[in-house]
Amino acid sequence: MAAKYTKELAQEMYKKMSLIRHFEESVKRDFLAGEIPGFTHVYIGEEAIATGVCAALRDDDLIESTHRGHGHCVAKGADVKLMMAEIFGRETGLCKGRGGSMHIADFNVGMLGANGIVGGGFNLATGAALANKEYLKNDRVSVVFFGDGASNRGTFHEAINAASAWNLPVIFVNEMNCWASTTPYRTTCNTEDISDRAYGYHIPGVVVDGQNVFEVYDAAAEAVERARKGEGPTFIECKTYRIEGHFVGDPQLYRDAKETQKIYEETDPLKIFREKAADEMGIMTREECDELDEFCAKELEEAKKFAMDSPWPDAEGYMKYVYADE
Amino acid sequence: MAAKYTKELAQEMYKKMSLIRHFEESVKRDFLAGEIPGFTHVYIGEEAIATGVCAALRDDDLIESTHRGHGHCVAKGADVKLMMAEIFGRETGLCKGRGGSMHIADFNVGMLGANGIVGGGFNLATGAALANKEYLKNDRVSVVFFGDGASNRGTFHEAINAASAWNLPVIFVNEMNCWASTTPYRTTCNTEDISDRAYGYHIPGVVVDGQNVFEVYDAAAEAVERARKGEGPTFIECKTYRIEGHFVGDPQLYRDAKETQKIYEETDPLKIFREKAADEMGIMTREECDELDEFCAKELEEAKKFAMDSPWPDAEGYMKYVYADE
Amino acid sequence: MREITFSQATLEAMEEEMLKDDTIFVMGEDLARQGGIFGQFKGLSDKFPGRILDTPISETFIVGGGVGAALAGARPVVDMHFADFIGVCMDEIYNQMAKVRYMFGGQAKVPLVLRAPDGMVVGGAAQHSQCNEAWFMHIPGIKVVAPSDAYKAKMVLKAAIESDDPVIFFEHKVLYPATFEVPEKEDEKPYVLGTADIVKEGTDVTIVSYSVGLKTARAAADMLEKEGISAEVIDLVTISPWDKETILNSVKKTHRFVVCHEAVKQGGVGAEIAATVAEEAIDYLDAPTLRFGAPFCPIPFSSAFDQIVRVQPDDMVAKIKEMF
Amino acid sequence: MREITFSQATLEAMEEEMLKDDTIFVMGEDLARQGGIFGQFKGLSDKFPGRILDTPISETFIVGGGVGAALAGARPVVDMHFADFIGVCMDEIYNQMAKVRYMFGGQAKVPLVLRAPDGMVVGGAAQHSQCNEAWFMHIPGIKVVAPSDAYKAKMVLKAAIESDDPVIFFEHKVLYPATFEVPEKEDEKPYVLGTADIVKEGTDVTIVSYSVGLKTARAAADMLEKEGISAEVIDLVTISPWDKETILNSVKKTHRFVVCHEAVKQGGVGAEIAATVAEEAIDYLDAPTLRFGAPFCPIPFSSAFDQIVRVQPDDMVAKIKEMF
Ligand SMILES: Cc1ncc(C[n+]2csc(CCOP(=O)(O)OP(=O)(O)O)c2C)c(N)n1
Ligand SMILES: Cc1ncc(C[n+]2csc(CCOP(=O)(O)OP(=O)(O)O)c2C)c(N)n1
Ligand SMILES: [Mg+2]
Ligand SMILES: [Mg+2]
Repeated sequence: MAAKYTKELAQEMYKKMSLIRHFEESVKRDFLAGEIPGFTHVYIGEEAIATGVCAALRDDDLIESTHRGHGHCVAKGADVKLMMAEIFGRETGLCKGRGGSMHIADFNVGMLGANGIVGGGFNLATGAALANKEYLKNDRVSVVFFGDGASNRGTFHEAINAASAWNLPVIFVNEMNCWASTTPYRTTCNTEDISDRAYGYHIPGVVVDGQNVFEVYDAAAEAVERARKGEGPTFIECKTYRIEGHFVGDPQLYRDAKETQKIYEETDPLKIFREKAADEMGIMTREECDELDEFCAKELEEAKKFAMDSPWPDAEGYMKYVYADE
Repeated sequence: MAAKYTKELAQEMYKKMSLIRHFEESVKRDFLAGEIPGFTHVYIGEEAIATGVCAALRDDDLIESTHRGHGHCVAKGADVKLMMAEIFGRETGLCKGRGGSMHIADFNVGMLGANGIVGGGFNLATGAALANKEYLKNDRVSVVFFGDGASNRGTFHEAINAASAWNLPVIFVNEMNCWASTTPYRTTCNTEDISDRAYGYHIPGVVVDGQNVFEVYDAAAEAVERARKGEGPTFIECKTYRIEGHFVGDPQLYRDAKETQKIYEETDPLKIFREKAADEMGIMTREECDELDEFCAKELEEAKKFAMDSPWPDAEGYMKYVYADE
Repeated sequence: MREITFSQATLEAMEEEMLKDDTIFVMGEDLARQGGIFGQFKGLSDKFPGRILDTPISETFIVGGGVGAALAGARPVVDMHFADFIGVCMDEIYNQMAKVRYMFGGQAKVPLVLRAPDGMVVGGAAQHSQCNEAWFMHIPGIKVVAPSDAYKAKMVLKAAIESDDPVIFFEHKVLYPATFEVPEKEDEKPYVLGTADIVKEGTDVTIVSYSVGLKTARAAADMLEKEGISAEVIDLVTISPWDKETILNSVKKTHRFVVCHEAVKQGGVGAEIAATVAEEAIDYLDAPTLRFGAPFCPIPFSSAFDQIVRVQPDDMVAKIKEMF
Repeated sequence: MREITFSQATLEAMEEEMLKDDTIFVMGEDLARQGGIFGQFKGLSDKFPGRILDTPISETFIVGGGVGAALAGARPVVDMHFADFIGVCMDEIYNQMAKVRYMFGGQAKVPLVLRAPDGMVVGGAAQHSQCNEAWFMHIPGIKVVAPSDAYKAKMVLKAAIESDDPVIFFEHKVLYPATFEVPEKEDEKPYVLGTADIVKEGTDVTIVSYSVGLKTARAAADMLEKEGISAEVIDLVTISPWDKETILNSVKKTHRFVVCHEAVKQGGVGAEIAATVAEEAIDYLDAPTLRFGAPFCPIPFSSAFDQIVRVQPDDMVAKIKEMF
């Protein structure tokens, strides 16, 4: 099995996961310290999903993200400095400080935006796939990430039906983390696997271990291949768990902290990566992982420094970017 | 098989179908003569669905209808005189002339309204089911009728998911008539049977011949029993065909009139009823059917007369019914 | 007098009404287990087991299902989580909730309350900061309220629940934790939907607002007072149908009209009220009407913009002084 | 001069633009096979195979997919079937289409046109008769237009398609079959979004309208003319951002301001314009401002109500005469 993944790919994936983890730890700390305003949702524990999927994409493929978007943004290749500056509301941020955590986007790397509206991305990704395939005449693929909660929005149905009817190159990546805010998944849905719904659209629906970046990568690579070949959409359900509160600062009155901690220890995707890549496949050593962790820790220190040193937007510029014509 | 249906039930069902047919022929004629304003969609050829389903319901069960609502209204037991007066915009109409064809409703018989918004009824029916079951503490069942086109609205998904998650007494009756306005079903959907989607919600999905009122009745009776027992929703897909244009006056540029005529001749539910009830089961004679047809023709003559003799609403009453408090 | 928060006031209203009528139930996201995203439903699910429902993230079901439940005979209270999400179920609001009674010639009634937490919070950014009450003022068949303090929150919510019409109850996110003096329960007076409240009498200028806007209006009035200008401050409370008489009478007395709200100025509630004043009381005006609202942009995230998108009392004062 | 219908004018605009740019495509319901529910897309699918798409009845996909297509680099034109259905995808309009550019700090642009057939037709009733342009005037980030004749329909639609911003193009259902004189193609002048048009000069009163309202305004002006009152009639054309200067200049000249539209009066577009006049030109006014719009009820079905829910020119004339 070892030959399946190059060392380069493994390193790239570990680095991305570690970068996300460090990014989120940094944001969490600063948010709790009152340095970051607004609402922030972190991706800790779910890093393998964004990483595995984006590793299977080209730079010019497009992704639609969620309210929990930092991980997707890092995985697609955004610069963590510019991301951090955005989250701190600085003019140097990816969105010039206009967006913040919940609207982080980097069009240069095909990251079309986090979204404050749960389920807001389904149709955008599908429309982008339509445009690319039919009118812009390229073979780009769209991916939409979405939660278990988002899967109950009507937009899920409208987008996936259109994508399947028209055989569009879009991949529906479900981050099945068992919670929608305070609400356990099974209280809002009658099926164990959300991907059972794929059958109703006659598209492939697969379930993967979302904590294992290799498994996610494999499923994504296959879906990307199908999409590029014109064989239409795929539904990938990644089983994961929301380790942190829904938002940073969530008192989590609705669940047991011990149980969450236990799940974290058992399913941490970085830990699992080390077991797979180092112990089982031998394509990377644990020391190499440690080095990447250190590298990422430094990156984040610099990112924070960059953000803090960056200027605030000029308040008078509040009307900039409302319209493009003018 | 004959023993399964009482003569009374068979008569009742044939009468309803014939009444709908006569109602629609009358409306169509008067609409084309310019006597009825607005938009009108007739139910010719689909009579067995509303009839079979409503025959399995109690008077106090509730139905949500569509833009093509006359058939549902008749089947649930509304008085055709009051219906006709409504369609002609008279004060004696079911909705005092405020609603017209697309908003026909009769709360006295549990017909909660036609709907000008395709897919508007899914959630209303589901909410009514919730209220009845949990807060009004009765065993009423809700039915929502909907087209193949409507099944692609997000409201379909949100309602059916909630109904299945909460095991609500609501029956989703799909009138799969192959067309959504000018658009053939299979160009907007990747599956032959819409009811394949039931799997994704883990509820039963059944396909019946929508031209055979007995088959529809059987499926509905079973679904009603499940619902009343607290076993949750059922999806019933009734295969039918839209014989008339989408709306009265539709030039139907998008299809071949001969083919439609042929389908009509082969699948007319009244004709099929006679074959089944008279020729196969022997519970009613063809003569009895003829008598009911005559009876219905008279009913419609009187209904039209009632409507024409009825007063117009007082124009000054336009603010009546905007609010209930006052 | 006693002191409670705005949140507590809504809880008292809910509890009192739910005790009276078993057919009242509540649905929305994150209400039962955490007591609502702002704690405004806290404790209700223990007091009324089975009557506070956490729904899927399916807003067309929340509102459409609420309408269906009302048609069946129940009295639902549904929650929008953030008013920003209301577009997701806009059709259910304006084509179903608002119209079923009329379209069906009075056969139906829709005793439904839609609670909608709205407004700017620091860093809320474009999709979690909106005030969209103006849309609903343009829709016949619904009533729209937006209380500004705890006592009103309680009495207005009770009136909304008791009403046989659908009511959208806008509750501003920054008001929830704020503490207000309220009367003892035995001294409470029922609120009549559609009535405005003169919160401060004055003789020189009428300032109309609602919801958090009232705080801004009062602050401006206090500053004006120091400059010798006596402002009459009116809380609209009900945005639709609104209390024309109270406002016109005040303008006829003060001869100057000002309105402020947190929502975008263009096409806002203030436009309707100012236009009505210009139509029905122009001869009494000694100065142009004045409107204050947010500039015509989405709400930006960065704290750098915090002040610039909010109506500032000193800005109001400066412009009001020019009226004299 | 040549004569074409409003529908034909939009077809010319579509064809000319689609010939110029391969990334323009159209999606909506019933466009390809029947040419649109009002025939306003007739022939386009033969001329541009594969570029006119009949979608499922999935309006969030129609608009949301349009936004996504625009973000990817195409220039979609999407159709709403009836403007009444716009609530079904309201979130896609105001939280995505209108805001992505701003939220993302200018990284995105959304060159999308949303065509929305609106307004009353006889017997259309509550859910197929609405004019909801006022909502969109309150939303920063979109442009809103509503042409009143064939020439404008053509030039405004072309400008909308060429714009890099999202534009909602309201086209009134009764206008489609109406015939208008239009210039020869070589004499056409591009329309600049945001500019109003003085369609009739006058000295005594300014009447502002748009879409079919203009017909009512002109009829009233003609009747007034006979009574010796010279009305200036202004077609707003673009509802947002609207041309304040042209209207204020006219009011400063005529000293009287009237606005009419088919939409409900309360909270309508007229409120914003009247309020602005009362704010910025009150000293020029010799009479109260006047607004005409539909009464505050859903549109009833019966023909008995046909006149009562429509603004009547003679009613306008009677009230305008009281201004003098
Ligand atoms: C349309 C809409 N409804 C509700 C919300 C509030 N909300 C934000 S995140 C969230 C939970 C989302 O759960 P899920 O989709 O599973 O994503 P997760 O947070 O688990 O990653 C909710 C209810 C919203 N932002 N948008
Ligand atoms: C939300 C919405 N979108 C579009 C329409 C316009 N429309 C009315 S009926 C119809 C076709 C409905 O097809 P289907 O649901 O299959 O019902 P059928 O007419 O075949 O009975 C369409 C597109 C509408 N009324 N509401
Ligand atoms: Mg989740
Ligand atoms: Mg159909």
